[in-house]
Amino acid sequence: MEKSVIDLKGVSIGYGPDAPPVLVEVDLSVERGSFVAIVGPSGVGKSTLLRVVAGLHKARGGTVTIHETNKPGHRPVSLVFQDARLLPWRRVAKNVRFGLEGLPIGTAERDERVAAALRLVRLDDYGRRWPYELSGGQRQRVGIARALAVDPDILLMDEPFGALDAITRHSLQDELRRIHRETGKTILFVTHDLEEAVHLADRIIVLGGSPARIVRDVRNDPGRDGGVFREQVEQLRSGIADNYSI
Amino acid sequence: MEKSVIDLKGVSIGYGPDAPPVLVEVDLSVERGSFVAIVGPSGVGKSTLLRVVAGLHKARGGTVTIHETNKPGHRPVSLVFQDARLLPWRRVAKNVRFGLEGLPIGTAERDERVAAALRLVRLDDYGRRWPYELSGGQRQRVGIARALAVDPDILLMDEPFGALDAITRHSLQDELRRIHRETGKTILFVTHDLEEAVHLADRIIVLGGSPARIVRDVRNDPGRDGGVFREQVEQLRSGIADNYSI
Amino acid sequence: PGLARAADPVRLEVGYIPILAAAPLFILDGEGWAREAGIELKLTKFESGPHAIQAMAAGKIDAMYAGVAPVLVARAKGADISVIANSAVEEMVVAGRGQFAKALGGKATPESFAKFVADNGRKVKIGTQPPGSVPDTVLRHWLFKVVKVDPATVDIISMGIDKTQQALLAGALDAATIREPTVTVTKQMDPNVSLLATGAEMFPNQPGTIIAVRGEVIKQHGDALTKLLKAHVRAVELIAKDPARAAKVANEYLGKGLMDAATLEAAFRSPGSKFVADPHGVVPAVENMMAYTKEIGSAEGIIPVAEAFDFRFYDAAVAK
Amino acid sequence: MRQPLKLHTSVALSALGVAVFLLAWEALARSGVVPSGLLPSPSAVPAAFVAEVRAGTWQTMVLASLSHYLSGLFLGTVLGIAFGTAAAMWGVWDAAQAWVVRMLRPIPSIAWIPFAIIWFGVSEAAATFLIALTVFWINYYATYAAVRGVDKDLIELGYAFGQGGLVPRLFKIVLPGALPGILSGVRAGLGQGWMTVVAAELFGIAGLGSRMSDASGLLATHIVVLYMVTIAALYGVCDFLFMQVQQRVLAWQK
Amino acid sequence: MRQPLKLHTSVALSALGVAVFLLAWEALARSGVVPSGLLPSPSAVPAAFVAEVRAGTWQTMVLASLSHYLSGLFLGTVLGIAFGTAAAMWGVWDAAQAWVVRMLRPIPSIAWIPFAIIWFGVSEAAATFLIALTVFWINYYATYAAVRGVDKDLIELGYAFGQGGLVPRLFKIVLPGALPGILSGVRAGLGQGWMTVVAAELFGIAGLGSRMSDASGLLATHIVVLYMVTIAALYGVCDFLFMQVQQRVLAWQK
Ligand SMILES: Nc1ncnc2c1ncn2[C@@H]1O[C@H](COP(=O)(O)OP(=O)(O)OP(=O)(O)O)[C@@H](O)[C@H]1O
Ligand SMILES: Nc1ncnc2c1ncn2[C@@H]1O[C@H](COP(=O)(O)OP(=O)(O)OP(=O)(O)O)[C@@H](O)[C@H]1O
Ligand SMILES: [Mg+2]
Ligand SMILES: [Mg+2]
Repeated sequence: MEKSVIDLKGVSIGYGPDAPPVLVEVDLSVERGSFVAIVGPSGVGKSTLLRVVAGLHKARGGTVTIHETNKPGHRPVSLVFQDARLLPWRRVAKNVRFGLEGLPIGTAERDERVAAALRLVRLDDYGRRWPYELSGGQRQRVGIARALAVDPDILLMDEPFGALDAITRHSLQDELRRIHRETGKTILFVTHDLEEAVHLADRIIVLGGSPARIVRDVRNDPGRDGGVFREQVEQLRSGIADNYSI
Repeated sequence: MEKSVIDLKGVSIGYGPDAPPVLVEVDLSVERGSFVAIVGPSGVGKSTLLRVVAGLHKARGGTVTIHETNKPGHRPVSLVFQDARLLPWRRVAKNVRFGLEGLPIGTAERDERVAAALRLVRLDDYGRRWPYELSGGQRQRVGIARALAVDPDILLMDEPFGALDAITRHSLQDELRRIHRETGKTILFVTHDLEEAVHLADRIIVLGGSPARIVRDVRNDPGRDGGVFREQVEQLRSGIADNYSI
Repeated sequence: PGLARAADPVRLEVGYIPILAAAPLFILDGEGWAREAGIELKLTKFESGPHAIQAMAAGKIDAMYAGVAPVLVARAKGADISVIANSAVEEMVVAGRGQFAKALGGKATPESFAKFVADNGRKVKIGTQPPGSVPDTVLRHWLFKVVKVDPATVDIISMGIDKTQQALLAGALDAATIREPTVTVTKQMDPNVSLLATGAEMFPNQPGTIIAVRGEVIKQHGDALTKLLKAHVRAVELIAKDPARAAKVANEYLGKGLMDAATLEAAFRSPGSKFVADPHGVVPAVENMMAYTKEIGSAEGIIPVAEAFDFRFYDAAVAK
Repeated sequence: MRQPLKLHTSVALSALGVAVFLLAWEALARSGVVPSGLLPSPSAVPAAFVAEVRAGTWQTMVLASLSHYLSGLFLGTVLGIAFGTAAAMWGVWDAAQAWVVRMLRPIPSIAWIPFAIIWFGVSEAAATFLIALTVFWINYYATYAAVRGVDKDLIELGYAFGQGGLVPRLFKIVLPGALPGILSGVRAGLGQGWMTVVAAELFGIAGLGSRMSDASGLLATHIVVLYMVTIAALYGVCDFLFMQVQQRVLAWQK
Repeated sequence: MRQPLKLHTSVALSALGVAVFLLAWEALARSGVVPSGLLPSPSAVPAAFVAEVRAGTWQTMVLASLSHYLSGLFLGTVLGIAFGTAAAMWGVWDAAQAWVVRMLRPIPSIAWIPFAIIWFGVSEAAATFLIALTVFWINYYATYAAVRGVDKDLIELGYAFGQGGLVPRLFKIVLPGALPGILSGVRAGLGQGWMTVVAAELFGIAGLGSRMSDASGLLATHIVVLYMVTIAALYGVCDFLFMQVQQRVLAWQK
């Protein structure tokens, strides 16, 4: 049995002290190196859950444990935000560099990693642009590059390919699978696209209900095609539909 | 033959006076009541094209003609932005009301139309929230509601369902088809999802190349399923792949 | 080598307000008389007496040429300051302009005030400094004791010294208390301005600018003060004897480039300038003024005057 | 990043801050650096206050200054916001006024006094004018920067929904978008206005400022301090109320 | 929304604006509405300028004031930004200082003069102090508002990428994000500093301001106007250069 790197126990999450909770009774234990997709209706709490795992939002109750490993030159956790969230006062390359600053690596390696990340998202020539000079999809790709550049142990991705056309999306999906295979990162991947979830993840978590909880938690064998794939997608779809609210 | 409502002739578009153009030689004539999907790789110029049609960006060359009809109580054109672009200082309902202000309609009708639009995007209970209190998908839906509330003649939509889960997305797709059928609006619909394009549009335009131009312009019979559908999608995919650059 | 060096000069920081009454200071510095007496002066300009006093109370300056009133107040509040000599008296004069000056025709009477009010439908506006200050006190003395006008016919407006002149020239005031050299300058600029009353008419021996010194300095540099006063007396004499020369020197300090020496000379010669070094006569004048201040209610207590004066240095300076 | 404090914690902290400040002042006053008569301690204030209120001076002066202050503040704020917005929105107007503004901006209130006297005489209006002037500049610059900084995407949104005309653009996009910056200018003007009350009343217009400068001319420092504290109290209340209103108005900021 | 003007258009417009202004002034001065002694016409300035430069006064005064101005501006700006940022970031500190600030804020420069004299004597430092003080307040408030208005999402971003520590958060997120607002405050302070030069030199420190007040006391209004124009020119250059720098620094704004 692999050791788990993310452990949520009886977690409930909400905004503001008086508002009703968004998520309740979340028990989730993620093994090192697994690729977990999180799906669920809009507004159910997927982004919120990710923010709690990233330590950006405090859970109201329950315990959140992240077993970080500290390799020098890497960040334990990084996050692709649903909105690209670029720093408007930094050019693209500097935005990608953001997470690398403060890591104990030389300038040459830093620049190399920035260039490699930009290459990966096919924005090699865009390093000197301001964020406002990018298209929506380009902006999102800069956000992906920024998260990948720090080579994290745990990679949290909030609908990272949401604004990308099919081809760019597929090529990035393939890259992501390659990275996952080669580096053994733990990946939490929020998506609204069930095909994408089934194509990529080895475990799929469905959030649903109001307040939301984990309504399904299924193992999946990624990368398959045809009948089994369809079946899995359809099963998930009905799983979501059953618990569809909001 | 129906009269065309949007006429672009030899249009070229760019940002800044010195930068190379983004789109060149765009000839596009859209008939009244048609549902046109625009697809193409990320950064090709889809949003830019929509902004030119909406009159928000000036073409560098060529002629842009929009035949607006002025029905009282309606706006001739409205736009769903790729980013939701809500006014942060207005609550959700007031954001939806934004386009209705200045139209010669009574308060009661205005409120009714706001409520109906919010109902349509399933955000009935969210009218009194601030934009920052919404999830990404909810924000996008407010943008859709705002564009629909003004009941425009020409509806321009820039990846309106990009951040929505499958179920919400399908229900909104159905709503959009119904609205199109019932009101005869002209719809320009940018999407990165070929299935969506084939499912919804009666005409599909593929942008590609660098600088981009219209590389394919195909008629489509929306709402079909199965083999023909697949075929159409695959054909488009290869059309895009052939002209994939950027 | 072997030549004995002269004793180190005594350094004195002297504050002043840029008015004509400080002219002796400019002369004794400009002519080099202070240096000859072994005193190294550093002159510091202040915009108003109170600021100078505060600086002196904080030990930042040693002596100053300033109005007598704030010195007395500061003493009463515990500042260790004494008056050692006088510089000028009867500085403040009343100047009028326009309609009002014409209406008075050179002679102020209660009737002419009343007539002006009747003709113009408003009170006579006279600008001066705040209640309790010397200008205000002597103005009131002139109005109500000397001319005996009806208080209902005048409106006394208190403002800063600069502002008084500007308001007078702008026509916002009918009359104002001003002093040299601005009396001369104002008359040159606006021929409608005329003198309504001299300082002596307003309040006989009207106290003016004195020299005040910090107690510490009196203890340590008594000799130097005597020498300084000798130079001061000499400067006062020069003004009387040779106003042209005095004007030339003072102009370097007072009006450098702002005024020509001729104007300054005219100011020295005007009835508004009366330089007197002897402090003895000032005491009764101040006491009279204090009494009047009390009478009109703009001051609460009587501040002991005589003990604020230290005549030793003046007496030593003029002895021999 | 910053947790809002509990109300009673923040009140306690404020009280502590003020107490420390007053003690430091009292200590300085008693230290004898300067004769205590010339630098009064805060403990001298109550007696002075009672005396001035008995004489009726305090009330008169407060009312007079409040009226100069409020009308000057109002005028300066409204005009400053109006001119700042206009300059930020119209390039032609901006260019035409840029250097004239640069010439007028650094002129101190004191230099304006003669003009105030000429235009308004020795009257309340002159004091109002001088206060309005300083307040004007602060609001002008704050508004200019705030309006220039409004998100261009939102202005585009306005055009897309038929709110691109001058009036709707201005009132529905530009001004709300610039509001945080504008309000920060208004708040700075609130204080600057009081700072100017004294200068504005230097030339014979009755009020706190003239009373203060009269008193300071006569070295009646306990009176000076009383009126300084009065101004501080009046300003404190204005500023506190303004902050409350601002918090409401900007509730849409996260 | 606003098209940038061509350079020569904007220069022409500025020149036109200044010309209209000067003509209006000249006309006003000659009309006799204003006593000529109080408002000399701009055409009187060149002669006065030559005379003052010959005497060497002009150069001395300009240098003296520039040194007060620059050091006061620097101090006031740096401290204002520092304190404003601190107050905006730490609730505890904010609460503790809030009412002390409210007490100190409205105190006019004139009332600070005695303290300046006591602390610094009649020295350049006292003038610097007074200028720094006004500049401080403006920057304090502008920075406070700007820092409070920084997008919380970006701060969250900082935490997500290991830049949540005080120093990186401050220098990589908060200050750059608040920069437009901070710079608008700095710009306002630029002008306020010159406005205060006169008040700061009222008590015997040589410089443009003291020369102006001397001249005004002797009713040498042509000299007053010369120095007003000098200040305007100095400020104009400062402000113009600042705007150029600002445009560079804020190039990331659309
Ligand atoms: N303000 C700008 N200045 C300069 N270039 C810009 C600007 N906005 C967009 N671009 C460039 O124009 C091109 C087209 O952008 P556009 O937003 O139209 O792409 P798109 O097709 O909508 O892409 P996406 O699917 O990623 O949203 C992109 O390469 C982008 O980098
Ligand atoms: N700052 C906030 N204050 C109050 N409620 C909030 C806030 N942010 C989010 N919410 C609410 O919390 C719920 C969950 O939001 P979250 O962003 O996690 O949804 P999501 O699953 O990511 O949805 P989407 O797929 O649309 O992005 C939503 O109903 C949303 O309205
Ligand atoms: Mg989300
Ligand atoms: Mg786009």
